[in-house]
Amino acid sequence: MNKKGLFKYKNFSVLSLIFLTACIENAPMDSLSPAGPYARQIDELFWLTFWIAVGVFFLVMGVLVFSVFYFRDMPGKPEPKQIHGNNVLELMWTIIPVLILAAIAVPTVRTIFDLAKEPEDALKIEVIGHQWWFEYKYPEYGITTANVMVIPEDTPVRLEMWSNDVLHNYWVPKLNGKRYLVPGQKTYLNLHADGADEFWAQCGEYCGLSHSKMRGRVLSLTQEDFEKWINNEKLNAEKDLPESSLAAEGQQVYLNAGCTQCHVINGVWDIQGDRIAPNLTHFANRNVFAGAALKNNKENLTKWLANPPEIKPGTFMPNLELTEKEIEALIAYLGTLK
Amino acid sequence: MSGGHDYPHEPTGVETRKLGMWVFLSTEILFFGTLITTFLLFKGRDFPGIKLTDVYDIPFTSISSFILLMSSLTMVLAHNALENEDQEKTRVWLLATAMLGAIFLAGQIYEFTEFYHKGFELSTNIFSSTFYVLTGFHGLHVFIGVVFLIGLWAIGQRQQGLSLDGGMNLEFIALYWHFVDIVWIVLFTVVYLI
Amino acid sequence: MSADHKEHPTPKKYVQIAIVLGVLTALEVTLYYIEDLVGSFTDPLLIFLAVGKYIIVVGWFMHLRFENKMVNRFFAGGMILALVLFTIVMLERGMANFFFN
Amino acid sequence: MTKIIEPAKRTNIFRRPSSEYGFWSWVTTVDHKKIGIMYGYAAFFFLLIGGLEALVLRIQLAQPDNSFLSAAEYNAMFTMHGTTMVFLAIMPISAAFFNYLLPLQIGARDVAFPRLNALSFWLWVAGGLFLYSTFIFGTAGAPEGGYLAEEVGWLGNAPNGGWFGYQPNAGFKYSPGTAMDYWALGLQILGISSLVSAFNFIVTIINMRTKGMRFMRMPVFTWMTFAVAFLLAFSLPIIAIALFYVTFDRQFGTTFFLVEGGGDPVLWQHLFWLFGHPEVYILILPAFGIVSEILPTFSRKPLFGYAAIVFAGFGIAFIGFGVWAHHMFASAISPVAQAGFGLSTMVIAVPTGVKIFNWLGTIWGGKLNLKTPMLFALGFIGMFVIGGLSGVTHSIVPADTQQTDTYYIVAHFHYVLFGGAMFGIFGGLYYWFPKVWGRMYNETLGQIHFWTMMIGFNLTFGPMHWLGLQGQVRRTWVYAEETNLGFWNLIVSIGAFIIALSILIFMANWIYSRRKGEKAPFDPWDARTIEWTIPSPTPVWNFSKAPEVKALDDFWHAKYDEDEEGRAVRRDTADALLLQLEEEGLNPEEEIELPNPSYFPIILASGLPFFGYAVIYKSIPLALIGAVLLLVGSFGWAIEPLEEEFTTKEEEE
Ligand code: HEA
Ligand code: HEA
Ligand code: HEC
Ligand code: CUA
Ligand SMILES: [Cu+2]
Repeated sequence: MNKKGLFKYKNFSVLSLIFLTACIENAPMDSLSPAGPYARQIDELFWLTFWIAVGVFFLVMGVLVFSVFYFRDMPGKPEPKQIHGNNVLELMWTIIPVLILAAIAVPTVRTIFDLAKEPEDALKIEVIGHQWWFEYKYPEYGITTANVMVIPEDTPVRLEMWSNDVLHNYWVPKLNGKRYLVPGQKTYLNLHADGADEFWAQCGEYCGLSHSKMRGRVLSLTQEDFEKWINNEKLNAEKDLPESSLAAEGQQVYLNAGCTQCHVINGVWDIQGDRIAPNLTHFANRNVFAGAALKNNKENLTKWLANPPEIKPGTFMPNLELTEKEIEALIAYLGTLK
Repeated sequence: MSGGHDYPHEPTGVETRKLGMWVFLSTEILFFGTLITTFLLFKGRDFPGIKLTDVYDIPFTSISSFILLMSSLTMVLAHNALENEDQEKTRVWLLATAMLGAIFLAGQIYEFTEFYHKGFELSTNIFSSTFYVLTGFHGLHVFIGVVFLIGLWAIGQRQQGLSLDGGMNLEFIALYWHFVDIVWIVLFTVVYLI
Repeated sequence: MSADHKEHPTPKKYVQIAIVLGVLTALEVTLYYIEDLVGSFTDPLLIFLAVGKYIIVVGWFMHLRFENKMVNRFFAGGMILALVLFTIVMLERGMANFFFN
Repeated sequence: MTKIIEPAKRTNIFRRPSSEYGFWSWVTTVDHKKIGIMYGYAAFFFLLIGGLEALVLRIQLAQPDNSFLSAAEYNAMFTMHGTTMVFLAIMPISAAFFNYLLPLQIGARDVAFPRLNALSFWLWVAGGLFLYSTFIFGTAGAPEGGYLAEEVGWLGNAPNGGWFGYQPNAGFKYSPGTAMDYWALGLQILGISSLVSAFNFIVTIINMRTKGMRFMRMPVFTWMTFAVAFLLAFSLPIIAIALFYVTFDRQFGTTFFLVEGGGDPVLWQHLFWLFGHPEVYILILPAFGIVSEILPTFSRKPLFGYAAIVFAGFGIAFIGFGVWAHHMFASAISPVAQAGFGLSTMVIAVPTGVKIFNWLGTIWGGKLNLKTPMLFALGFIGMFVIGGLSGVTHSIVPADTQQTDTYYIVAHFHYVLFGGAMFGIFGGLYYWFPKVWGRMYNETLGQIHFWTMMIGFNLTFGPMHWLGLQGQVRRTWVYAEETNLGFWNLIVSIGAFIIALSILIFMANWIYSRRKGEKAPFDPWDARTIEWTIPSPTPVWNFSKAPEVKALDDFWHAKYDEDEEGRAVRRDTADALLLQLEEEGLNPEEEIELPNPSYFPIILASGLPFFGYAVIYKSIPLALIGAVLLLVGSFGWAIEPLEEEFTTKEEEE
């Protein structure tokens, strides 16, 4: 008996120790390493609650484990006193939790309203959820992009979000909590990155077949770089490519294979504006694609163009039965879309 | 009920089946509450297409509402007659209640077909969907009530008569019937008048 | 049978109650037609009337007035629960329409 | 010599079923004990299925970017896993306990409406089979306009919208095929089943208590049953209507949850969680009740603060109705609602804490007998507190926006559902094993079961806490290698197999002990409540004579007195009393009337799945079959008298 009790005790304390030491190094989605004021505010609140919870846990487990040792039935032990209750004690363990909770409640409510407030002078970005990728629009600059959101460092950003189909949930763990993207209704989220860095994002809400591959990146740049990026994004893609280059061939494939039905490359096709698929005008500047599920390199692009549903089940981009040559040409062309 | 009639119980004073019915009716409030909430929520929305107010025939509905309301009276009179052990009258009032209920149902079917012809179908828009599901759900209740009442009436006809605490309990069904009536009181106001 | 403490009403009483109900219904319909005269009071008045009818039927026809406390609490519990929960839902979703769009 | 009590074989229009043993006796039974046992076995079967689905999930997740399952299969598996565990495992196992124990604990011969009780059970079976028939008949696929590289295999042709079926993803446009219809209609049938049993239990508790069994003398398990019945009665109607909407949307072209048609997807969230949160307390309160029975018995002390525990239970149930939007903190709700629901959620910690501390008060100063049921009860306290505390961290709204939809939530609810509800249930299964089967379980195997389960459980769900906080999103078929989450996921998967091992040990114990276990005395634990005053296994008629109850823990007080110090002393008369009880229990003096078996519950229940199929396949003939079954069932029911005379005859054994 003794050994078992001891084992149990160890089991528990070891577990909670593990909790503190088991944190994974280099987890790009780590919500416990905030990189901006919003996430930091949440983080502080979490740790406050966490330590209170740890306290309560050890109290309860302490009493439990102590009792198991001390009040265990042993030969010769007399029958216990028949205690039916104790009003004072019971009142205490009703009131004390109330007080503890009240203490957590105050900062909680304050933080809720803090986080909901629209920051002044914020950069506005629209986030539109699609099955299974995020589209970003910068209304002030007339820019449309996908998968990689680019923001200036140390500047508040206000996201105005909605969904084009089902519920999605935008999450950049190191910058803030999550917020749903709802069809037919707008929701808001603030981001603020301390410095220039790359952050991972992911759709939180289950949104169908390829929910797990609905990821994203947030790239925070220095003010200077950000302006450069903006100015570049505003440009149209080059229409007249050097003749008989592979890229020019690729452009022909692009124009003839049906890509234009869904994709837009500004300046290359008459019809501009919104389509059901990511805007490809500056595709080569994005280090990831297809809902940030894939790194932007030749190998992945080949896989993608050969059979998109293989990579992302359920996707709205069909297998267009492209030949290897066409794919090669397309990749060359896509590479020019800087 | 079960376990022998002389099995002693801690008394609460409410007959078992009746208690069961009250519990059931209490939960019915939540059924209808959900439906009404949805209805009101969408009623406040601005959505293009044919509106409820475009199809309503208030005088007609008022009359059928009145009929259903009066069926509550006949129901309670049936109950009263049974308490006074007047089997004959009990059956008459029962049948009257069932008939009034049936008239109400007929009215609702007429109303639905009228609306349908005006282009107001189940899936026309959000207003029509909520309308049909809500009033249809109530209509289903009326229908079940009418079946109960006729069943009760038939049992009364066939056997020596109804008893107050017999198998098919009149009071038990009366409660159900009144409840269906009060739901309509609410629906009439919420759906048609406001 | 149930241990009713108060006497149930007589048939005559029932008919009187029914007449009151009928009158209230007539009033409702009238209100609907003279909405322009009554103005913004119409809806509250209509709700008031409906609640009145509701209470009359539940109280007298269903004998809730004469019923065991347990039953009363149960039914009232269901009512109050439904009212509170659904009011919150309506407020939440109603506001959403109002502010978010 | 035992007395065999037999129903008179009288015929109404149909010949009454009259078998006492064998297959038909189970099919037609209205005996709460048999129904309880059937619930138990059937639910355990589904627990194994749900567990297998979990194992399949864990194999897929054991490595990053794994390809053991396709996306369609993975999504179907977690949806069916969650749905199965909640509606087809935990709820019905709790129902098994309610059925078996409730009449015994209040000294009744059966529930208030025995045939309705059988109906509940068969409806539940019908719903479960209907839901699972999706693997045979159902179809699932890509959203309208989307493409799949490969056909969906049979494993993927199951509901795939998640156990809370968020709209519009689970609507016809984004989840075409029939699988989600099976889900919506299956839950509808299961809901009707639970509603019916809720009415039955409420009325039973109010009206069927034996003499002297006042409310404040009822065992805590009975109280918790009462609270659960209330929760069911008031929350199920909401989901029933919401599921109607889903079915209408999917089948009849309405747009309740589709924005294009003016509908509102967030309304579904409200309606689902208005039901869904009370539901989680429906899952845990029975375990609270079980633990409140086990702890005093094995501590040889009365429950500390009986009244407080009872009221806390109702407090939880009541507040539980007012917190639903805590599942929507990241959804489209206003900051005011976030604050309000955050606060109301925190408040639930208070009554729950009252229970925890009162349980600790119960074992404090006791004489703890660490048998398997007690181990599970103690394990329950420890594990549930972990889950409860992580629940409190969710109620901190801003923190929850980081946690929601991650494995941190998955960790929370498995700690409360498995560490809470399941541990409680296992404790109860061991505790009442002797009463149900008349044999003792094997203690050694029981202890081994507990420890393997304890280890496996923590290994499985403990690491999920940090996996979630460090970014693993739930319901993801694959996770990227670069997230560095692979190691702990592997540990989790290993843990899951250790749990499976522990369940195999449990099954071995059960099968062995049922046949070969020691014969159980009728009061093996020196227990406190009146179900232990009758023989083991419980005779069909429960109590030979209606017991009269004079106090809370009546049986204990009949056996024990208190000395000046307040210590328990066994009465001199105790042994004689026990002998007398045993003698009386086996030999009823009076003639006993019991409700007769009936065919009609199962006939009625079997009608509903046909309606389900009729809706899905828009088939009038199927609807007619359903209608006929329904009519035959209810007509026969209405004209069949509930009970007929029993004859008592002496028979040699
Ligand atoms: C048995 C089921 C069960 C139980 C009992 C609980 C209990 C609680 N749950 Fe849990 N919950 C679920 C099952 C359950 N939950 C499920 C299934 C989900 C996920 C659904 C899904 O998304 O799929 C969920 C999700 C969930 C969420 C949503 C998370 C999200 O998706 O973002 C939240 C948020 O607040 C929450 C909170 C709580 C709280 C505060 C309690 C409280 O009742 C806990 C109270 C207990 C204690 C606090 C411990 C004991 C108390 C003391 C020792 C006193 C002292 C304590 C203090 C002073 C703090 N739960
Ligand atoms: C009471 C409820 C309950 C229980 C007991 C469990 C038990 C388990 N759950 Fe469950 N789980 C849920 C309720 C429950 N779960 C819910 C509600 C969800 C959310 C679903 C959703 O998102 O929609 C969920 C989601 C969920 C996920 C998240 C999936 C995702 O988001 O992608 C995971 C992942 O690891 C998981 C794992 C497990 C494991 C390993 C067990 C193990 O403990 C299982 C242990 C049991 C066994 C291992 C069975 C033993 C089998 C044998 C011994 C084989 C014998 C076989 C024969 C004789 C034929 N569960
Ligand atoms: C029927 C619509 C459709 C057609 C035709 C189509 N695409 Fe796509 N494409 C999509 C959609 C939708 C996505 C987003 C998929 C996702 O990430 O889930 C996409 C994504 C892409 C991406 C990744 C973009 C990014 O930033 O994530 C590339 C590159 C691409 N398509 C290239 C092409 C090319 C080249 C063609 C023609 C040969 C083509 N597409 C034809 C719908 C289409
Ligand atoms: Cu979008 Cu998940
Ligand atoms: Cu909850």
